[in-house]
Amino acid sequence: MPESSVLLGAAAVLAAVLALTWVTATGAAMGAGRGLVLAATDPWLETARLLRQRRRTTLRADVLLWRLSGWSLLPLAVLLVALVPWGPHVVVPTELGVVWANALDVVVWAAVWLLGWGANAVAGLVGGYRFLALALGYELPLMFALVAPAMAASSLDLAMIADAQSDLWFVVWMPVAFLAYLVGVLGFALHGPLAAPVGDEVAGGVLAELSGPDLLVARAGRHALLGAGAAVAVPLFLGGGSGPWLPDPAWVAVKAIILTALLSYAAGRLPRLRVPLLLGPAWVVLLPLVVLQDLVVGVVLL
Amino acid sequence: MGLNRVLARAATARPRVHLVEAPGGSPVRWAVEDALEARGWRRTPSPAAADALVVAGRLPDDLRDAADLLWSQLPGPRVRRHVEALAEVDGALDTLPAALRERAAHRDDARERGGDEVSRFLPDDAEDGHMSPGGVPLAEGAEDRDGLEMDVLVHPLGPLLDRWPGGLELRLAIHGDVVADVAVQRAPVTAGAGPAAAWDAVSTTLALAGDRRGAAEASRLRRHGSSTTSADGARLRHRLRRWGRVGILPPAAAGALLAATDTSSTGVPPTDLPALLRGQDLSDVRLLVAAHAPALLLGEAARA
Amino acid sequence: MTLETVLLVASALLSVGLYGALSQQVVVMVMMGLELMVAGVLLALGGLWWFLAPDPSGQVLMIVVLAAMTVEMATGFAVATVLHRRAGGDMTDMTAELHE
Amino acid sequence: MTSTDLAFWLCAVLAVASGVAVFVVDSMARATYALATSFVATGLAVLLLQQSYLGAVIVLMMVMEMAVMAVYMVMFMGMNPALMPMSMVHSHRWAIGVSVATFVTLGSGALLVPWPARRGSPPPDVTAALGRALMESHMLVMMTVGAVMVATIVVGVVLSSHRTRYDRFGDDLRHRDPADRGAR
Repeated sequence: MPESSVLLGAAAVLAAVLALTWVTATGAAMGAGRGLVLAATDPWLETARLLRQRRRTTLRADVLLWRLSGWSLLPLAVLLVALVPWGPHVVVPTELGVVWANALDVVVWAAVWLLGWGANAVAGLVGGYRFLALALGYELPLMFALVAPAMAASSLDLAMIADAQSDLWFVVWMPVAFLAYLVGVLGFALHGPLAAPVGDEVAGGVLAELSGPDLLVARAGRHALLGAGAAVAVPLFLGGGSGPWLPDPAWVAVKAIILTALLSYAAGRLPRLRVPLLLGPAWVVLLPLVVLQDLVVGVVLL
Repeated sequence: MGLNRVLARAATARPRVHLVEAPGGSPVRWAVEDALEARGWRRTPSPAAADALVVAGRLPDDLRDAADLLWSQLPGPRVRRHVEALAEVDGALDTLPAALRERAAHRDDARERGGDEVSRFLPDDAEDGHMSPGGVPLAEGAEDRDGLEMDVLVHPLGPLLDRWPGGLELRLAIHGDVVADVAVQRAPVTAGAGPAAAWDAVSTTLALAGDRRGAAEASRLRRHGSSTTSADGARLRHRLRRWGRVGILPPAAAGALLAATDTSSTGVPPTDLPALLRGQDLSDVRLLVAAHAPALLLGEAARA
Repeated sequence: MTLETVLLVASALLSVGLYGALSQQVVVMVMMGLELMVAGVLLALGGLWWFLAPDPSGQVLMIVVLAAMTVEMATGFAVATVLHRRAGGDMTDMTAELHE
Repeated sequence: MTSTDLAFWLCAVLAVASGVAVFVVDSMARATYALATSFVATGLAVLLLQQSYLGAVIVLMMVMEMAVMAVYMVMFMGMNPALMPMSMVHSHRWAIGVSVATFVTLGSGALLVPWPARRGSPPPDVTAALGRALMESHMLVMMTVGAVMVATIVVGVVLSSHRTRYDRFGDDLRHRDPADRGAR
């Protein structure tokens, strides 16, 4: 690939991440009942506000790990979006897109826990523990949900998976896997029902002690992860770039933005689950259903 | 310079407020909440990201230190407002953006603050210097509810805290986030029973549970003094019942809110807070306290 | 990157892990040492596979090593919990009690 | 020196350095995440050896494991790690001696043994070949590993849990709240 197209691709990915971040912030605020104008302008005003605010630190904080983890959420979202094939173009071409997407979402475990730990304060630590408790619940169904489209396309390459859906989008005959995937996205983006690690009832949890630019990037990273998760769902379940009239990359963008908007609106609208409530349903109900879904896919392929 | 001014205006257009209630300050807090809502300003759950600290109600002298500690956690630029009467609410909020833009004042404020503002609030009874690095005493172990020995943290909640009854101070011993023991250090002064206080409790609890729409609805009922027999009231009670059933709210919290908003019942039974909170996790403590806020006064009055 | 350098790095990882496994008092830290040793083994196997006999069977062996790593980890955590519950501590010297 | 060499040496230095850091740093969180860094670097090195699936899986599994490990570290090491320098070693010198000797032995072996030339060539799609091997010729291995994993889950839960669901929810499993309010 010539250098200019690499730069172009990187710029497109960054722009996409910023757009998805804004859509998520707006959608979640509207879901929570804020008016369109306020919700759409809030992200810009908040950015100005937090850039002007001073940074702070807490007593005996582990500043290295704290800052590192807070600033890593946004790059993780960028990497996730970079895996998405925009029609024929992929910024990071890999035959293992599904596995890498999974690996990146697991790195979020480390980042969020460290973010809570680093502040050396109760609210953050509790938030970090809560995230791991939720992660154990959503991660297994998410992993098995990723298996279904990979099996149907008999490839782990996101581009191949997108191509395999030219006749029928996977979401049509893998609704359970799609649902489990979306639950996972809400989980690693700390949004909606799975937002307990950043809940108001623990004073903002892992975000409780952050201020200024540190809070800005952590919060933006959280929104961006939801958008990135939705963007990865496009090649996995929503037919990638296929669609009439528009060119492929435009369809990927449109689908990603629509899914992000819907998902973030739903996330803002739903109340938070109390932490102990997730593991039971996730393992006893969702996981067997997803495995059944995988089985159905396997039988159909035979 | 022009760009800087535009940015400063954008940054202070909708300040984030950390709103806490002084003992007996509920009516003032309600007025502040309504004023914030009308302006489209939002609150912060922790002081760390706030631009302004607003204390609603008259702060008794023994809580000045607590307010100072909270104030020391605002990163700056920061503004502090003590709103003691309903008439002062609009004036206090209207001047916030301009006060936040006073560059010279904030620069001086930042210069005066030392690097470490927290140490003076730490207990100085930690004798053994090397076992309490930085003045923070080390945690001690005790068995948790599973019989596993875990570190116990002593964690105070209150007396000034976001969405928390004014003046209530709890001292919790927690394992991770499970509350092993609770002691009430200071009793709150709340608005007592009555429809307004009941709907306020619903609003606070739903806001803490992440149901913003329900919380806004309850605030509206509180503002208009609506009775529970109205269609809106019935709808909200139905919502509470549902959240209690699926476990979004702890069943005890949903039950308390339903009892408080039920006009046909004779009143809310007083609450024994420590017994209610022991063994719960930290977030449930917040939800339960918020839901039982109208009954807390009765509990204290019954004891006195 | 040659077979020799890969193996050299792998043996460095293994030795550091061995130091940890031998010297640490806390069970969880000992497990960290063991994990590091297994990481060295994995890297060595990867090198041997690529430079000597790149056929799929070698990779199957690596999968087995990876699985052994997780089994070691899970059991280790469980044992650490048992020790902690029994004695309120988790020093390696206490493992002697498990023989009772 | 090609870019692959450069990448390999970066990974190698990072892996070994953070591996050493595990036993040097003061804080448990730092030790745990130093180990995670070491694993990620090892995974990337394996990736450079053209085994992309294994590399990705090493990264995935080990980061997850370390996130859980950190919780155990905090749970079981009875002092606050961010605050106290910790040195919990015994027979320090002896351990260093043994590990240096091991390194010298293995390292000289690696450098001195006349390694044979490569037999065969790698399959065009390594991942697909691995999958086929696991599901066809080496299926027995996979089945055994699966059974061992399940056994591990059961053993882990049985060893570590103290109470069953009957203790928490009553004999008929009908209690809504775990009946264990307060410390026992």
